[in-house]
Amino acid sequence: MITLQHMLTLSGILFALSVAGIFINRKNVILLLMCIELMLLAVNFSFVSFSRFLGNLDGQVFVFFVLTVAAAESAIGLAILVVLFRERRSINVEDLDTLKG
Amino acid sequence: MMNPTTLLAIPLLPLAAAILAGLFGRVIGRTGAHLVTIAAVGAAFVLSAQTAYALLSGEVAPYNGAVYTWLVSDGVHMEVGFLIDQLTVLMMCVVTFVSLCVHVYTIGYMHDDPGYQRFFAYISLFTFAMLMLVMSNNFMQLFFGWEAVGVVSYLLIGFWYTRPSAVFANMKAFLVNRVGDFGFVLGIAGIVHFTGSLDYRDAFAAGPEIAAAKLALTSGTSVSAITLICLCLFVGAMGKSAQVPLHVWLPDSMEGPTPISALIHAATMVTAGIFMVARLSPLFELSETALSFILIIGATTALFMGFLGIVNNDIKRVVAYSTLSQLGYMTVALGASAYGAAIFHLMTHAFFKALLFLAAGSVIIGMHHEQDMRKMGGLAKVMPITAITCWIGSLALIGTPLFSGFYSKDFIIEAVAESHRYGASYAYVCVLIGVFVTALYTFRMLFMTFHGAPRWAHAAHDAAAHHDHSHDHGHGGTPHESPWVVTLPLVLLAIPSVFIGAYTVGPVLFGGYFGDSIRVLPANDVLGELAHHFHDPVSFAAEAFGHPPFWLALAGVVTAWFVFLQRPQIADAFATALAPLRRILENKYFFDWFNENVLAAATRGLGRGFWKVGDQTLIDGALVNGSAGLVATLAGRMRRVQTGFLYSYAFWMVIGLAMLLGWFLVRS
Amino acid sequence: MQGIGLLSLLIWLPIAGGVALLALGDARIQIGRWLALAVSLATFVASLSLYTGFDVTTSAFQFDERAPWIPAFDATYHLGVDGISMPLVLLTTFITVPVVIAGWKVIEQRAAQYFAAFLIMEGLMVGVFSALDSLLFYFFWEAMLIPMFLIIGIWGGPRRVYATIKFFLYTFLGSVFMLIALIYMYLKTGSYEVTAFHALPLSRTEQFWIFLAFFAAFAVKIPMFPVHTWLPDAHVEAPTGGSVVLAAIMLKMGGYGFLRFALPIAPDASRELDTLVIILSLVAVVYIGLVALVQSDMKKLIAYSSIAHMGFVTLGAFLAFDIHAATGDLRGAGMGLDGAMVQMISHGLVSGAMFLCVGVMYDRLHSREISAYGGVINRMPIFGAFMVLFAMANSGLPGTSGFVGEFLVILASFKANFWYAFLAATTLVLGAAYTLWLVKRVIFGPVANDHVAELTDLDGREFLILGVLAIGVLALGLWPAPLLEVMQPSIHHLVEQIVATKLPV
Amino acid sequence: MQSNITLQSILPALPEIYLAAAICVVLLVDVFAGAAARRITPTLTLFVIAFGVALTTFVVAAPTREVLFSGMYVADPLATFLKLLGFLFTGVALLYSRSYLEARGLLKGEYYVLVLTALLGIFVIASAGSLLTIYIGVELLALSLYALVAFDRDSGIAAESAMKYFVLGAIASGCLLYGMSLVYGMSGSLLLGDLAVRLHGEPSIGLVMGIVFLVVGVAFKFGAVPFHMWVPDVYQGAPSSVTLFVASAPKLASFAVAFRLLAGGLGNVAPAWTQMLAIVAVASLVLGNVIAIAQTNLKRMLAYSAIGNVGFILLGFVAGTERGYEAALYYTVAYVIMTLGAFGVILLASRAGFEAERLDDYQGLHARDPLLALIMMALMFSTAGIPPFVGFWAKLQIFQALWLVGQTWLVVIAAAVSVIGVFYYLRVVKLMYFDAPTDQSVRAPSNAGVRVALACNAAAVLALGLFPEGLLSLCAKVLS
Amino acid sequence: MVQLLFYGFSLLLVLAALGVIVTRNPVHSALCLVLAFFTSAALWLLIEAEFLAIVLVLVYVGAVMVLFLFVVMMLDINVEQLREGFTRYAWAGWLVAFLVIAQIVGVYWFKGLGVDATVGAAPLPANYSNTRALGEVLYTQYVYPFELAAMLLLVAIVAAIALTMRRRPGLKAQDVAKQVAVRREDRVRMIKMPAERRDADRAGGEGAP
Repeated sequence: MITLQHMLTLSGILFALSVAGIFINRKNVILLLMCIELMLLAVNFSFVSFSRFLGNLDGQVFVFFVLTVAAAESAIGLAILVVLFRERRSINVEDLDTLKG
Repeated sequence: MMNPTTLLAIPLLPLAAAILAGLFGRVIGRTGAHLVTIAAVGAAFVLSAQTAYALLSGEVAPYNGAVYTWLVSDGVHMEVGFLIDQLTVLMMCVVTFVSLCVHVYTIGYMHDDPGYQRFFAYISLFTFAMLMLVMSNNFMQLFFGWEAVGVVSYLLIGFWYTRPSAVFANMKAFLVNRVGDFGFVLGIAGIVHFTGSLDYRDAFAAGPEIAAAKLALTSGTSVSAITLICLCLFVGAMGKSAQVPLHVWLPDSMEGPTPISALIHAATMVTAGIFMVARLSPLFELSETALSFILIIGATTALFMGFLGIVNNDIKRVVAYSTLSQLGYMTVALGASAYGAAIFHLMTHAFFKALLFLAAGSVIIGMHHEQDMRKMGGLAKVMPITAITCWIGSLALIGTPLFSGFYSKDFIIEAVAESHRYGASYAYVCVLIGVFVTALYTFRMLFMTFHGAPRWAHAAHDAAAHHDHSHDHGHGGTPHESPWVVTLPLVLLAIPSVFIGAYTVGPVLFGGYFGDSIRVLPANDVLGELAHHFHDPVSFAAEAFGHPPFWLALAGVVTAWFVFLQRPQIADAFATALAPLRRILENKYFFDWFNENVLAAATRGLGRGFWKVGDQTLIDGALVNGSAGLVATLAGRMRRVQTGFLYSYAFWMVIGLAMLLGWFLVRS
Repeated sequence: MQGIGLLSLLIWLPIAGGVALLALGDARIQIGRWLALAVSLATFVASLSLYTGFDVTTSAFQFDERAPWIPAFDATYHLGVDGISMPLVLLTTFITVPVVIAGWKVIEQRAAQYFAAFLIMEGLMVGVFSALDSLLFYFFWEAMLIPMFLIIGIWGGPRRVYATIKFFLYTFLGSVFMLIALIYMYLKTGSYEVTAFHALPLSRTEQFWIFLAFFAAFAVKIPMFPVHTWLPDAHVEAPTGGSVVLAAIMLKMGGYGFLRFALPIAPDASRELDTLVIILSLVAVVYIGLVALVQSDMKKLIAYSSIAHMGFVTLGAFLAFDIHAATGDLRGAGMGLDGAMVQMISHGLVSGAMFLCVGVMYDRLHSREISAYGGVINRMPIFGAFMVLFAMANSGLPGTSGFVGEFLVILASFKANFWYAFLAATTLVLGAAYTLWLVKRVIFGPVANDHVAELTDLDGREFLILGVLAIGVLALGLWPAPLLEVMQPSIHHLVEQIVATKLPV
Repeated sequence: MQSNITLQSILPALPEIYLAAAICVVLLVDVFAGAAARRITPTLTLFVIAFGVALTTFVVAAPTREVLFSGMYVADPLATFLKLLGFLFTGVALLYSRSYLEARGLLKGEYYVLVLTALLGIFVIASAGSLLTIYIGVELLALSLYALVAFDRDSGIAAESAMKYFVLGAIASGCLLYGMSLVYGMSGSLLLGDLAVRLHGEPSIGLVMGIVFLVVGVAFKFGAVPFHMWVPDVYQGAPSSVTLFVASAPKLASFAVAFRLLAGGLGNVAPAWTQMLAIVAVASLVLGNVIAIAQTNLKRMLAYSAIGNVGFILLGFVAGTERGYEAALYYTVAYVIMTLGAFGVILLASRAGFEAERLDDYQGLHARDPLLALIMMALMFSTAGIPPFVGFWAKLQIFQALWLVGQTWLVVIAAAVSVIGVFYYLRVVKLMYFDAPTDQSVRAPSNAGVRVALACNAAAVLALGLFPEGLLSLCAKVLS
Repeated sequence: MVQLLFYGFSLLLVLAALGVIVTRNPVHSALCLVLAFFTSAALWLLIEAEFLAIVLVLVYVGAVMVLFLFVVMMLDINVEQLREGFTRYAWAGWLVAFLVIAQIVGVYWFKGLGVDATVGAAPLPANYSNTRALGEVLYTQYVYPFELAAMLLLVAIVAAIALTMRRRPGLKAQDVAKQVAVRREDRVRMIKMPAERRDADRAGGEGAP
């Protein structure tokens, strides 16, 4: 039997891993965008599970909107990435340190 | 009933004149200035004399009342008021008379000075202040007058403000006086504390009550309130009357013009302390300790300041040390509860010491502002009036029988002999030796100045060395007799110097002259004791030959004559033989040295230390700028957290998240 | 009274004048100067009717004005004066006039703003003294920092930035804590009324903290040791007018605050902490007096002397408790407070005059160093006379205003403790020492150098302002009774307030 | 659950509907106006805003509370108030930025469209009745802002800051969402009204965790420490006109999120989140004010100042009372007014090729441009919280609210920190007034209309400081 | 059986997620992410949320991830340089990551979670259609957010265009306004054509933009 606990645990692990992905590596920015997608997946997991286990559809509708937003978000994220790459010829996280202090 | 308006007029006339001469000096001109001030002071003198006559003749009763309420604070009335009794009228007459003489004298002495009007304004103002002081019926006004004479003295000592020595001397005078005032104010505060009033009347009435009271100094110890208050008040007197160790200002005050030395630093202001103690005798009588202290201080001053007169060569300074010494005598009298004798000596001294100063001034004019006695000699021939009056003054000073000083001084010595107070024997020895010393330095001055071979003919004197407005106007350096405006006051003062003592000694000292104005406890009434021996002035003078003071004085005169006139080499031999002693005397017991190099230096050092260490380093450096610097450093450090790297931003976010999670999950 | 009240007029007339000046700008500065003078004079003249219309028989607040202001905070626009604040208002309006005249020619750059700043500040300072709503009080109290900040910062000396920021932060830090205390009491009473705070019963702990908060604000402002170091810097760097206002009026706000807030609101805490205040006051007298002695900068010297003099204000204000403890009754407490008040007014005149004197010299020689002068009186005899007069007043000479306050406080402090009086009385020596030494070095002596030799004596404008202040100094010294009379009922009331415990018996 | 949607029934949502329609109109006009769009679009946008204000005021403003769209939309006085302010602030922001944009070739229709969509996001949040609408509103706002920050495509730092903003914002959104999912899981509803009913008493641990995530999300939107890292970079990196916008109207949204979500939905478990906010608020106060001291770039300094001020706003929420929310709202409004002015000055002081964003650029501004300096000074003093400016009342409100709930230490800390903060505001005044101008010739081209607007802005800061009652009671009224 | 599938997919999901983070090549990361989406979809199917499972695959794998890959390819990233791996303080990062995991997971296994999470989902009615149920509420109850989502997508479009569209010199972009505003007179000129004149052709060409 799959319990809510199982699902939530999974979402928690996913969430934490995705967050960790953002600050652990210093590779390119695209990876960060992917981690964000992963994070949203984790959130969706949580919503879907609650929705299903509570017997309440609201959560699933929410996920539907999250997916929509995520798509829009990644579009804008990638657009910014493109602009950034054009300006800096790099999308290395470590090169993004002009602004600091 | 005295008319308060008249009384008010006495001090206010000189004040008005002072304002007129001071603020509108340019308008009224030189003549206007001296006319108006002399008129005012003269009127004040006449009114004073009239008041005195009315009072002494029994026409009117002593007056005690307020004329103006200065302020009322917390139920304590601070007023301007007059207490006119025997003591007061005496002082008023002395003050106005001497002042009048000095005013007249000034016309000649300051003849060419550009600050002519200013000078008259000052001395008139001084007269006002001094009158306020002596006429007061309360501590408030007493203190006002006290300070006011101090400030005029300050202005006058520094009258020639371009002379660095003068501006140093006036500051010194003011500050030393302020040390005295420091005590004085505390004394007044003590009075107010116990009586809730500043009136003499209330204070005297509360005397026994204060005498019974104790004042806690620390949680464990307490002292007799009356002793503390009296000592505090006497500290004020020490400042003003130049008692050791607060005497240091008086010799330096000779930087002022000579009329000032006569008026302020001999006749009137310096006696304010004596007057004050006498005025407050009902309080001082209650404290045996305070009186002993006064006795000892006075005796010390009387003797040791006299010594200094022997070695000094500046004619004015010799007179100044003489003044110190005589003030010591008066103080001794106070300490012996012989207040009447003190006041009596104050009066006689006022005349003959003013005379001596003015005479000295006359000499200085004659010598074209040369003050060094070593450059004088034989002046008697060219300045006969000055010489004669100076002789009279000197004789009075050393206590030649029948002269005024004789009576006053002799009774002080007698009184001390009678006194059984702690320290009286020390005082007795001091005052006896003092008689010899007085005679010695007085006649040393007299001989060096007026007799012997003239030394001025050879001495290249440089007037400009002293001040920048010399009297070089055609006399070509030869001494000359002074004009009549100078000599007239000399003569005027010489008369009382001779006669006033004999004339008044009986009534003043033994005739119950002072009535209620001075109160002595029966147990302390040394003058009462002496009264048994006193019959009349002449016989008393005759008796003098049987007393040691006369012989001591004579010895002093003879020694002076022999050593300084006949065999000056002896003096030099003594000087060589007693070099260390001489050094001490020439350095005035190192008081100035101590004040300058220890007290003042320590004060400045302390101030600088507080400033540099306390203010600048600790408060500003460590606390203020330190905390600002800390914040700035912190800011610099903290901004480095913002590394600019995305992952570190995210990391901090997650750290924050984790910490919030951890904290609140554990808590719930 | 319908329409605008007198106090409102005194507050807003100068502010309006200041704004008008700003609008006028530097281009028409000649008109601007006269406008500033006219406004300040008009304000002063108007303020005189505070005195003439004052009822000296009551301790109640007079010229009361009340209008709704911020109902949300229960704060009202409530103005009024009693015997404590009225003299200070008069002092404010009075001092502004010479300040305006003093800046007449000297200020060439941004003159319109200069005068505007002073006028605005005048209004705000009157507001501080006349506000009976503590929020309104705080409002003015803080707002006043802005013009002063600018005055020091724009027209000040070389280290003006350091000085003015230090000044601002110091005083701001102190007052913020006061605000917290005010809020606390507001929440307890539901009103920001000062009188409501007076009547508010407070526990020992509450009073303790409230007192400390007030102490932080007022001790800095007055200033007391050891939070005084902003003052010398501010004074030294400020332009003459700034120094004058700073010394003459702003410092008084601290003293006023103690009398109006700290003492009556937290009497029991005041009682418990009075020794601290008294000791700090005495430290101010002695320590600061010594520090003043060794200054080589004239303004700094006078600044330190201000601190020492303000020590008497705090000393006098806090004597009541020790007097009560020592003698068992309250006679003398009022005297201490009287002394404190008179000292404030007097110091306003004297220190203002001293700074103006320094300003007169500075305008000619552009140096504040004592060593740059010497023998000034040779070239400036009239000025020298004034300077000596003010110096004497500064050293507390009887007959000048400087004496009255010190004398009263010393008398009162003897009742509390001999040693208080002893230390307080050292000012007679120290005050005279630093002041006269200054005078000796600057005014007297032979002409020290060529610059001094070129000095010219006072012009009519300078003579006027110094003369007016001299009259004030002498008048208050010779005839202080009117002032005392005005204060008496309020002081009496204050004594009653501060000895009545707020604690449950 | 079938609901009949009629025109009448959705009237309260008119501002959103109007705005959405207007966005489309502006977009279309911009596309079709061609070269003329440069002139038309800005004006049209301002007109849209002005008309929106009128519409909101006269048609919508009702003192009642209405719930629409199955509870997802709430129309109440607060929402109306925020929307009006949103229009107003946006309008002012656009007014200030026009010449700046023009000078830098950024004057494009998309800019205006994105600003309007951001405004729509604010509206959605202001009227949010459900977790879902909050989320969408937040994203609508955030996505517009990301794009705006990166709008200057020729600027490397703009792109960099946009990237940072985007990534961090996405994390924050993730946290917010995760929190929402947990709250949803614990309560079984997305509607804030239901949450308020269902969640009360001692919160379960799951709820606490959800609240932590929500707080993180909210704190990020506010830019509170330690979720503030984007603020300085974005403020500095973005074109000044964008910074102006980012710093102003979205603060209303932040307030709305916090209020709707925390005070509204989770109001009955307030103790759980007030403590978290207290930590965050104090950290913001200290860090923001301290680090601001070390800044040399005015925009960046203002960013840290914003962080510090956010600490104050959050303190209002920490109080967790009606009075606290009032204080927070008042503070927010006051702060936005001040910020608008401050960035307005930056915009006016700059010209092509000269960004006027270094602190040193302001040396002697008074000599070059007295009016601008005067305005800036008033704004700086106001932000520092000195009477007679509005900033003082804002701080006072917060202090009062905290005192009322006995948060003594927070009051003391806030007070002490505000003193530290004063320093850097004073420094700006010092630069403008006390320092000599380095380059006498530098004077921004005059733009009379905008200058008047800016002067009005500063005058408002003063007027609201002298007579704070109006805004205070308004804030109280819309919240009650 | 279900349990087994669950654990299997879960493991795969976690591994895929790890893969996203740790693989060095962004393309591999993207592919791992695709895998993660697929497994997620499978897991959602397991708990009978089939509509979302399908949407996830369609939207994410079909659109978003393709976009990602497209950008990865387009930007011509220097892969060698990016292979540097992890930050210096990666260990701290991992520590924090595991801390967060422990915290979150710990909460779910804690008794006082707030809901009973140890029971399985209630079985759905036989005729239940997840898609239909969602569809019923989406356009009624959720019409407001739905409309807003449309605006959101509009923002995305506008933003993406505004940020990335460049007018390069050589680019032949359409000017919609001009195109729409074009009048027949601008484009077509009626000319009377005299016979046999060659030059007229050139003149006619000038009408074009």
